[in-house]
Amino acid sequence: MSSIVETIAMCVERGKVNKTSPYPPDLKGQDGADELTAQALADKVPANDILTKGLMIGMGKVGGKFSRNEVFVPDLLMAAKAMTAAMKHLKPYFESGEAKHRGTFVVGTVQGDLHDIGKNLVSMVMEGGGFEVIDLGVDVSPEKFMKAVEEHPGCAVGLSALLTMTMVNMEKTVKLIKEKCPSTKILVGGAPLTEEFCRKIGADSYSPDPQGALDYLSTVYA
Amino acid sequence: MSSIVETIAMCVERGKVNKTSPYPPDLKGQDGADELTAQALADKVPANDILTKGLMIGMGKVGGKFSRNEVFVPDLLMAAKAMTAAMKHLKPYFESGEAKHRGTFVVGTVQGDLHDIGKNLVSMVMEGGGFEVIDLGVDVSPEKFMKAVEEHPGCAVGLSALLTMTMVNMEKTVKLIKEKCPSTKILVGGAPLTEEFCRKIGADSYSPDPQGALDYLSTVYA
Amino acid sequence: MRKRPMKSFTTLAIEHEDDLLFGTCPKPVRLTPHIVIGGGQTMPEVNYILPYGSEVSAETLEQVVTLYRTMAAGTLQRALDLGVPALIIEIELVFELTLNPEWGEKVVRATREVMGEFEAKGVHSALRTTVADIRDRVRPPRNRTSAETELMFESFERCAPYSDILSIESTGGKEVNDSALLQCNAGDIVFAMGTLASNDMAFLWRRIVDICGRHGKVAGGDAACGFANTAMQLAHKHMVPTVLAAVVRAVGAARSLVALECGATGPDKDCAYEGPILKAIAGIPISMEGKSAACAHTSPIGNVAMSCCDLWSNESVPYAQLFGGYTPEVSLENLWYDCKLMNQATRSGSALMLRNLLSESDVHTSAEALVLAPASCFRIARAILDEYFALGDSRAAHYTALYAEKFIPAEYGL
Amino acid sequence: MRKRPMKSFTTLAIEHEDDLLFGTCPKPVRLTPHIVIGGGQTMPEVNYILPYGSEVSAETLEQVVTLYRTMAAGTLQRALDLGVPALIIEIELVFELTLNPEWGEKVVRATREVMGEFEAKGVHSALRTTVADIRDRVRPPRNRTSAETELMFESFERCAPYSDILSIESTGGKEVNDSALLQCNAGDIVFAMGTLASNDMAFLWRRIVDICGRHGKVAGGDAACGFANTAMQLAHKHMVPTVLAAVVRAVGAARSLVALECGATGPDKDCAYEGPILKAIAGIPISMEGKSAACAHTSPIGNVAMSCCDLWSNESVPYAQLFGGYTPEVSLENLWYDCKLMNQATRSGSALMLRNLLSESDVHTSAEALVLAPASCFRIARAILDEYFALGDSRAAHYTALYAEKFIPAEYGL
Ligand SMILES: [Zn+2]
Ligand SMILES: [Zn+2]
Ligand SMILES: [Zn+2]
Repeated sequence: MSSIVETIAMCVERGKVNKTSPYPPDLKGQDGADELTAQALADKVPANDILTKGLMIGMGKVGGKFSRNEVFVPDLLMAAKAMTAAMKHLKPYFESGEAKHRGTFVVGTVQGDLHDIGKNLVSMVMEGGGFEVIDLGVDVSPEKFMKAVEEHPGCAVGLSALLTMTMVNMEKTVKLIKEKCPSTKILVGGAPLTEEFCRKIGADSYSPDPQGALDYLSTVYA
Repeated sequence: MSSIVETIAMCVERGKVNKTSPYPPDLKGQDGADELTAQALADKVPANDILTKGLMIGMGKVGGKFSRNEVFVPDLLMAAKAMTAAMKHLKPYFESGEAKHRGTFVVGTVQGDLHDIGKNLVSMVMEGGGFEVIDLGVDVSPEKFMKAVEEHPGCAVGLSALLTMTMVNMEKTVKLIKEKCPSTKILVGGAPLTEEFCRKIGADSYSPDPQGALDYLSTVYA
Repeated sequence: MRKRPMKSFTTLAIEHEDDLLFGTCPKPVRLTPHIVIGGGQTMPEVNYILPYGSEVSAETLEQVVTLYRTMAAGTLQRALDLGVPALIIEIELVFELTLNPEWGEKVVRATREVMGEFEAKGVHSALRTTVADIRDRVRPPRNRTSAETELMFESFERCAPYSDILSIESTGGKEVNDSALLQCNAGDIVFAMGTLASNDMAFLWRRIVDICGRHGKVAGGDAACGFANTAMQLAHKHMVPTVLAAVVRAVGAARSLVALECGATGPDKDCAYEGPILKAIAGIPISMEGKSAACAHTSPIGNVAMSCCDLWSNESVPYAQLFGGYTPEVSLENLWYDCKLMNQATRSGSALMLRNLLSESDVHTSAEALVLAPASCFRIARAILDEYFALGDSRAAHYTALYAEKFIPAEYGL
Repeated sequence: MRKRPMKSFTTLAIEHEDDLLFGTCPKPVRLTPHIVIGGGQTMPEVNYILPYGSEVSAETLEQVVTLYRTMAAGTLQRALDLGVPALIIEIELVFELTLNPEWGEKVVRATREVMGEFEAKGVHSALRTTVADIRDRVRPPRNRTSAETELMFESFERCAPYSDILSIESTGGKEVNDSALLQCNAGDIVFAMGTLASNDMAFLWRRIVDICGRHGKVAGGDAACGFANTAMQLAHKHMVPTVLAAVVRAVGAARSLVALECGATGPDKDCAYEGPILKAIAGIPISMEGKSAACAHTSPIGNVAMSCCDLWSNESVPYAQLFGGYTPEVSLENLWYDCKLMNQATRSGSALMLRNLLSESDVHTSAEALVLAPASCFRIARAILDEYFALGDSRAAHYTALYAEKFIPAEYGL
């Protein structure tokens, strides 16, 4: 593998967006994911290699570090930003609509719940992981989730809840989706949730952190 | 009312069994419920008056004191003993079987539970209150309770549980009895119980103390 | 421009850091002859809520009210059994109970009735009602002119007659703070709390203090819960550094002070861990929560949080049956023994020593605990006062500058 | 006639009442290099049990084992999050798990496996298994020769390989004590505990100590729970005087001492509130429960019970979800902050002062608390030793005299 692809992976991992970005300080003034991706394409490195051996590897590494409590959320966000900067150059090279995204992820905070920190985080990581994200916002009714599932056939759904009082609405949403479209994979997350609760309400996967959700979706859309 | 009946009531209330009984110390050497009942009968006081205006009044008073935390269990036990000593003289005067007892009370600790303190206490108070008590002991299966209900038509049933783990068996017992003999009144008691739990499992009355159980049964068999 | 505050603070109400103690404060709040908060004794503040996964709707309302009655009775009966002379009950109205002010009123009135029954048996209790900040239901939040804003104030009005203390955990500026937190952007955090939240609180607390005044009730205080406790929980999950969470806590104190500027007198909210800083500045009694609030959330500050409390709270516990009774009663018993220990220390002259043990047992294991140590709180309090008037000016400058470059919803009234 | 005990006590292991402190004892128990009980630090002992109303049967067994796994993992994860260096987990086998020894073994083995996983992550834990005394299932109990007796010992044997500490709350003599309690008959209570229970314990604990010896495990101790805690609960309900309950507590110490005579080394059981007396006499580390066991039962001794503990326990909590996590985790957090406070006091030389605050906060409100104050415990310990050999003789005389006039089941081995 060409060393430029490895450097792109490193830029994503460390959140080096472009030359002018001051982060991380030790890479100040150097090219970032933005410039290096443009150059790799000019050097005829296949777009797909840049995506899978560069960007994805970088995202995977920073995700792993996050899971092991070695970095914080802003590191994830910077990585996602670097990834987005690179994707801008890659997009034209992916002709078919499907190839662009690994899948579609519909996400929202359940009805009665206004907390969006968890939801936003998982959105960004999913986007960074190559998924198209449809963000329905907060206080989303079961019906609104269902409508989005119908509009995006084959999508996976992520439900977030921070309030224990709204866990009932999470259950209602899962029931409705599974009744109308049983093949839809549903991921749940949020502070009060547990593996056990996930199983009880019939959702497919619970993860305490966004990387876990991405890992699960990656196996589903493998 | 003759003053001897009042004195009998006082003897029951204070647990003065007979002349030789050392309790309570301030009545030492005086006649107790035993001698005074015999004398009242000799004086032609109607047996029913002695029962309802003497013994019952005395038991009611000590029961009330117990409910108000003014006396302890041994006071209740001594009162029951005085009552029993008096009843020995009265029994021949009550010819019909029914008149002797206000009703029948089947009692036991539910399956899996070996605690009998609560059950024994309620037995004694019920007996003192004029009920025939059928004590099934501890660790009593739902079927055994049911059999006793069939053998004593019209009886009320008392279920005791001290362990929270055995509350399930209390529920099972209530279900079985109410299914086969819906008119049976069921009283429940025991440390972990509550009014709410009583309602939930379909029992008729919960009482935190034996006097409450007696008060309830007294209204049922009024 | 922001209106002048009703009060301003020029000197610390507590002069020496060793006087920042539990159970006592310069301005105790007397609710009844039997309940004086911060008057020498700590007392429990118990908060309970419907069982896990309950639904509040027109259909379930009657059951809900009955359950609130049951919870109050259980708690007060345990107080009677344990010989607890006085306690505070807090009802935090959930969204549905605030969105439908007459529902919230029913719950609060029922609770008051049960309290009356136990008052006759010798258990003295007072009621804090905390209304939900429902303005945040849409984003960007419509903090000034929405139907939600009016319903929220109606809820305060309807609950006031049956309550002793009114409180809220207001959310003005939370939207901006949420994303700043994820970016660990300290500048934006300061703007969100120091400018947006403070400005919103000035609007809010003038009206709350007015409502309290008309009903003869106590305006308790606010909590930077949605800001600083969110940061604490994110730090606990290793999403942001704990040092950032500690900084957010300190900044939160300046924000929560606005309620006091508007006339709130304490006791502030239990989840306002910034309480000791407010106590040092304004001398108000404070409610705190720590180890005995583990039923509600984990924290690295279980003991240090207790070190300067006047009310000691369990935060919030869902109704559930344990072997030792229902959760509200169990919480009360947990809290009461802590209070007994503190009050014994006060009686025997070792309050300062116990305070220091509580504080020192936590400060070596957490940055957030360190920032809440009495000595730290005292220094932060002093720093806030030192910059107090400068802060007013810099706030103005701050948002003039920022207004140009960021979208600040007009709803924030800047 | 009763066989000679293996050990006897002639002098107090703790010479001065001020040395009767939390976290330290003359004969600490070293379980692993990281877990030394009574070696200077207090640590939490967490006990959890199946949710309210669970059924244990052949059909549900697999679920039951899974749930025990989940409960252990949750507890240990919280320990990791809070930085708890070491803790004890107690599994109290319910009747069904003792009556079917292979079921109990499955639960204990599963728990041990989860503990191993967390040991690798740096959380040190040890397991206490407490077998149920199932001999009391029929009355009069068949304490020596019944199938239940054999199943109970089989349960000990099967659980031993996966446990660190074995314990029981034995019930010999309880039948007689139960009715004596209701009659407030102190003479019969002394007979039930001093003679019947003590004799049964000698039989029981010789075999338990033997089992522990063969497996290289620690024989923890017994608790006069069915005697003294029953009295406490009856007193709490105003059924018997609290002074009687206090007396029963003191008498219970002489009974529980028999386990130590037979070779048990502590830590004794959490619900053995008589622990400080045993600690003074024999120098063993003790487990205690108090305010943080309110989840399991109410008590008038929430603080004083903490004053001399080496392990600090929640007694028993049914698995249930609260906002702050599941009940076992919440209990651990409650206990851990108490331990942190005690350990900080030890570190800073104020252990005695904190001990006294804990004790004094309760003794003025309850006779039962007074009897558990360190000074009282010390006096009771001394009185027991003063009468120690006389007691042996009087026991013999006592039951020779009583054998004639009362029916004592031959099962008691008199
Ligand atoms: Zn809060
Ligand atoms: Zn026990
Ligand atoms: Zn226990």
